Amino acid sequence: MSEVTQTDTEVEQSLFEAPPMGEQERMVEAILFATAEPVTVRELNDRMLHGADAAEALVHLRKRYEGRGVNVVKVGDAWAIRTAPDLGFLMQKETVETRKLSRAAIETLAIIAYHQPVTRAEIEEIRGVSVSRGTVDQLLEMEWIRFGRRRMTPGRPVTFVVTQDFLDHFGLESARDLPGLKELRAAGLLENRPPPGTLPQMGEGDVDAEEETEEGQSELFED
Amino acid sequence: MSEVTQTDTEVEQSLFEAPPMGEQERMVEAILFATAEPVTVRELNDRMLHGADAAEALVHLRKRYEGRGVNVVKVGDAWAIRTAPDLGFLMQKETVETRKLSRAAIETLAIIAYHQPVTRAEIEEIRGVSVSRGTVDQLLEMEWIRFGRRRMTPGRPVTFVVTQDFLDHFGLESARDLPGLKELRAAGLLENRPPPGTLPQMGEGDVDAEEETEEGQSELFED
Amino acid sequence: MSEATNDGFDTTVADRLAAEALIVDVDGFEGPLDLLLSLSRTQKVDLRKVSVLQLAKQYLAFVEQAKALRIELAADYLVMAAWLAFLKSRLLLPPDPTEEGPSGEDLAAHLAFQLERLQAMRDVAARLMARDQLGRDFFARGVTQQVERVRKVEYTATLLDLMQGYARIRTRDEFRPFVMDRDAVFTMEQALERMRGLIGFAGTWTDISSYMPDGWDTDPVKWRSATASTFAASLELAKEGKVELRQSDTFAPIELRRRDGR
Repeated sequence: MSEVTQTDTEVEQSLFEAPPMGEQERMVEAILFATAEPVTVRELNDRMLHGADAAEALVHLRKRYEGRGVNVVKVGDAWAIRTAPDLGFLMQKETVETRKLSRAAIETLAIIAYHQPVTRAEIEEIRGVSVSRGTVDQLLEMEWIRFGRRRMTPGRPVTFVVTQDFLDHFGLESARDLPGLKELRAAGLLENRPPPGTLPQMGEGDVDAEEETEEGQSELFED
Repeated sequence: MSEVTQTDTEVEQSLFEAPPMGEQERMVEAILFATAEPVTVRELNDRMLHGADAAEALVHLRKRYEGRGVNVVKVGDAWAIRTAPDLGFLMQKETVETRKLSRAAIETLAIIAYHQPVTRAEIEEIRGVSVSRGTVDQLLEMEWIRFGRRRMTPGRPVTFVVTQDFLDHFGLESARDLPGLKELRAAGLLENRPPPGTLPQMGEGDVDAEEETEEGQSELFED
Repeated sequence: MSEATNDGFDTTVADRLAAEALIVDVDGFEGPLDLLLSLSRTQKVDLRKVSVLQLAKQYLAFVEQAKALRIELAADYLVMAAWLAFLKSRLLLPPDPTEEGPSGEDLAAHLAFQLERLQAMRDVAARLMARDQLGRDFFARGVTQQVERVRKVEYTATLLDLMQGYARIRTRDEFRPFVMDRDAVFTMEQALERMRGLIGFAGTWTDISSYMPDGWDTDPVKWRSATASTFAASLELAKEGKVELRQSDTFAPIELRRRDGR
């Protein structure tokens, strides 16, 4: 580098005096806020006036935002303003949708609860219809049922049992506490005959393919 | 309301105690920093925990950012963080080329802002020429104006009003802060003076000029 | 152009420039009101003090000039010219008390108001556009964090749902014996079939209870069913004209015999 060039640079710099540090801090703050990408110190210096010291301004700014709702953070070799980690939850809006379990799922669950450990084939035999994969998967996912021991019968089928979560949800100490058929009848939950003109459906019961069979059956009983 | 219900409510509220004001300020700060669009106090309260008072937190936060590189600004009934206007020169990189508005569009926009809610016929009466569809469409598309209530006059013409985006774009807290609004009103220039007798109708005749007067405006500008 | 004579050149250029200026101006104006506003500026006075009479004269002179230069003016310019000519005459002539309608002064005042209002709107429009603008002078957040919407579906069921579900299945099982319970039901068809075979022998009055199926008298449920169906079958047979029925008294036994002559 020649001396002439150096002198030129000096002259140029002295023409534009660097703004006071407080002002530089404001500038860095505004740039970090408005820029979509993290900004490097070099880029900050380029965008600010000659003689600015973005590195120092960043030290001050970082301190200023300590403990605030947003922080000045280093991302690689660049800087950005980011939401304080503990407030991340504000950026999420959880909407919980409560849906009633389908009739197929309730029946499957009931059979598992009353007959556990029970195989899929047994569930199907009791329900009189095949049990869809989705129904069992849903109950497994909800952690209301889990796999029990395999049956020591040909094919060694898996069995299903209810979980502690299930008991907790239904306020039961054990599956044995489930009311028996006699009690169900006493509670009016077992009707011997469907009321005339109605199908033997309790609750609203969402119609899925499996239920169609049932409806078909119920027609047999009413003539 | 019965006493039981009142007690219930109290119990419920005490379960979710509002965080201290300093914490609420941080939350508001984080939310405003995270969003480009202004956020209403209502939405802030919804996103913060139960019992939060975003309005109060905003007062503190606004003060905190006074004179900083970014400021907390009010836009209609919402709030946003914006860079300080004096630092715009640093942001050339971020500047979005906005479509240059035609003179007709600018005048139409100003008339809507100062005379809102205003019908197309009134705009035409003021400008002395018909307003092209394209002009209104452009302003609608930019979301600087929107349809207001229909006028309860023959033909039930639609009115136009300016939007929150408009206020945000021009850094206005409310339409009341439009420059020169008071002077214009004092000079009677925002009145819709009916032409004496018969005048050549400019643009489309506005039949209902007499009934309109200022009642519409007062809704927006006076509180 | 270069071939034109000096004289001809001068006149044509002057004419042409004048004509072009006017054409450009008319094009540049947004209607007669805008033109009037421009003309009023030549008076170099506050718009409130503008002389509408003078303005009308200026406008009419402008229109005359345009006509002389064969510039086609839009209809609204001509409408305005006609109206200003009318206004001018009203302002110049002493008021005629027999004349109806607003006075020349009223009309002039309204025109002045319109001009002032248009000018005011232009001024505030300029002030508005001179304001700091978002995305030009001040800026919104560069990185935005959208609020993530986490949708969580929670399935619920109550113990009652569960028990009802189980009851439903078990009830279905109980229905099966109920189907077999049809054994305890003696249908009318069964009764008819039985009686059709027997009435051949019923030449004399016989109690219909004697047509009851064997072995149905032990179980009261079966008994009831068989009685009902036998009675119904008897009525059916009577309707068909195959038998006659009689009952001597209320609650007395119902008797049946084959109807002869068939």
